[in-house]
Amino acid sequence: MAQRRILFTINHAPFGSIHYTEGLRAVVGATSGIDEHEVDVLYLGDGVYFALRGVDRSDTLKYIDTLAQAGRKLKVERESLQERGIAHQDLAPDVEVIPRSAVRDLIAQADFTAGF
Amino acid sequence: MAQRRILFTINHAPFGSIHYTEGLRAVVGATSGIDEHEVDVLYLGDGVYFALRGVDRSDTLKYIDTLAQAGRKLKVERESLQERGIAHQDLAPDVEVIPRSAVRDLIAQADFTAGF
Amino acid sequence: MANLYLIDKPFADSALGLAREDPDAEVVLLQDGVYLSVEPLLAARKKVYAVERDVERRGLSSKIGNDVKLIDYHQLVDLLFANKVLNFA
Amino acid sequence: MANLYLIDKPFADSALGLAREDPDAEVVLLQDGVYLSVEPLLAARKKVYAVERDVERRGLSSKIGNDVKLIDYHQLVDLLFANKVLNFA
Amino acid sequence: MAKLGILLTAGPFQFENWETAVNIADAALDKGHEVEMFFYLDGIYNPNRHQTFPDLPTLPKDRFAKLVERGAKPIACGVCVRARGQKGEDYIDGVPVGGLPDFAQILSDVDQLVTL
Amino acid sequence: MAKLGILLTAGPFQFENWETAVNIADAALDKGHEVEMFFYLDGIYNPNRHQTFPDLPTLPKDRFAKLVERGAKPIACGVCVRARGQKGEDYIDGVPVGGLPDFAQILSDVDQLVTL
Repeated sequence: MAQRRILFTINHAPFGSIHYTEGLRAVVGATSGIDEHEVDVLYLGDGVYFALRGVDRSDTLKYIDTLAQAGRKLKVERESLQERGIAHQDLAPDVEVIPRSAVRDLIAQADFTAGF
Repeated sequence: MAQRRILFTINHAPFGSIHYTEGLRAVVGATSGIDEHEVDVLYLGDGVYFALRGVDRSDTLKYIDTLAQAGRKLKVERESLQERGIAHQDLAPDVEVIPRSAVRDLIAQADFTAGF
Repeated sequence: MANLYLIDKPFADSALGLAREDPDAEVVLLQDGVYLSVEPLLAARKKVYAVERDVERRGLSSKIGNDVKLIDYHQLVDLLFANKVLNFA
Repeated sequence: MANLYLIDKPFADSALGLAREDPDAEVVLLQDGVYLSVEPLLAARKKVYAVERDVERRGLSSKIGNDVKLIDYHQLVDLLFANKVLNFA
Repeated sequence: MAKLGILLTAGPFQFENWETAVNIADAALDKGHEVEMFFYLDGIYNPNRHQTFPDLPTLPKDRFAKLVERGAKPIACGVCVRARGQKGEDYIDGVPVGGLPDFAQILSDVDQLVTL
Repeated sequence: MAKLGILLTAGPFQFENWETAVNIADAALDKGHEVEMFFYLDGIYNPNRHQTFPDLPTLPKDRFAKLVERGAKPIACGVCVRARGQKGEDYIDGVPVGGLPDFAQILSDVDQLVTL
């Protein structure tokens, strides 16, 4: 029985699989228990396509709003963006680009990770 | 109502997904109808890992036997093997390695393709 | 009649390799296949289509080149019946 | 305590990229992850494990290098509890 | 007018394939073509009549039911249904449980085949 | 002794994940650890008691039932169950239908988390 910090990584691109939205539902769910776990959301690999400005968010908006109200930003690995040729101006304004060194900090802070 | 020739391509590697064996079940099934369709089985991409000599065939053996009795060999694309560093001596003796040009012939002969 | 390759991302490597060297190839990108880089196909002078809905919901409309033709499902059905379908989705 | 990366093939690119540059990384290949090329990891002096059952059923026992340590599930469970698990399976 | 065959091996929700299959089938029907579908592997989960999800105005079952209404002819792989513990009585109307010989018959009937 | 949490998002048969999950859970129980599992997304298909497949001597449901017998504590995501038209009464004994707060509780309880 303890509060944990969980790093949720989202590796699946939208919309080929449902992990892009059900991963966020699980993130919000993880904060819903009695221990009110701390969560980080990190997009890696093909998951970073979710950060594109024009992505249809109709299925994810409510989870993103809930996380935003709790002060949680969606983090996106810079190296994954670069490998895919995604520039800063292509991104939605509410995502935070972090370098791989900061990914290592998130890992260091996490008690657990969950991959989606 | 007509007899068809169907090219089944198997792209999934064993054993991460069940397509390696259920694809073969579908191949045998395609020959089970009143029109006795002609079938070709071609391993492409990561699917070619199925051609390795030591692969556990306990789930596929009965389909392979059925196809062998009908004179149908499992064909494996040479280029996919080369890209994965798989040498001839690594392969099971009952698979037939064909170059991409022969793959194009199989495509030309096929009425339909089915991807697994 | 072309060989119409329907390509999603998981099997893209072998499908694109085949299509690039197939003189009769045309390519339809669908689902996560619309993320694929099509430069090698265009360089090999292959006709490339992408399913418009799959491009739009992924926010790729402004990123996809003019040399890729966006199609709806009615156009896709016409293509399916007019060609030999190679299934890589 | 290491960062123990559990890696299957679908997310291998980003997982291997992270692991290679992580000074505390150790890697467990499981499921189709055992098909991955581990040269870059070994060159970066990372400890690499592979789940023996997954290697054997794929006929890779003779192909996998001696520098990859084959483990059974009991050993895997010990590794899980002794390290921080990074889930990429 | 022509006949389109669709082989669907993915279930509802988890992957996008069911939506693509339905969209293609709908467009084919719009154009006056006929559609025959075979649900194989996890594909057999699609036509479950008990699906409920408050957030989704249209569920997979609704779209498949509409296809049936419009004349599409789906059939499910019985071995797959029983392996997964599903029951034909839980299906929407118009989706019989058959077997691979029915898939073979579809291959005889149709002018083109799409696998998803 | 410690507690292991397993989040399973893949169904039976189609992908290898369920086997890996069961093998890890079995090994953890062998060593005297406790195991808590959360079935999420297609993972909720795993514990269906009606699974039958003549060729397979041991079905997914049998292996999960054995885990329950040995003390593992699984629970299924109710939203996922209902979305997929499944019913808790079709589950093997010892698999309650819950919700994401139960996943949050598992995160509180366990010493390590594996997602498959």
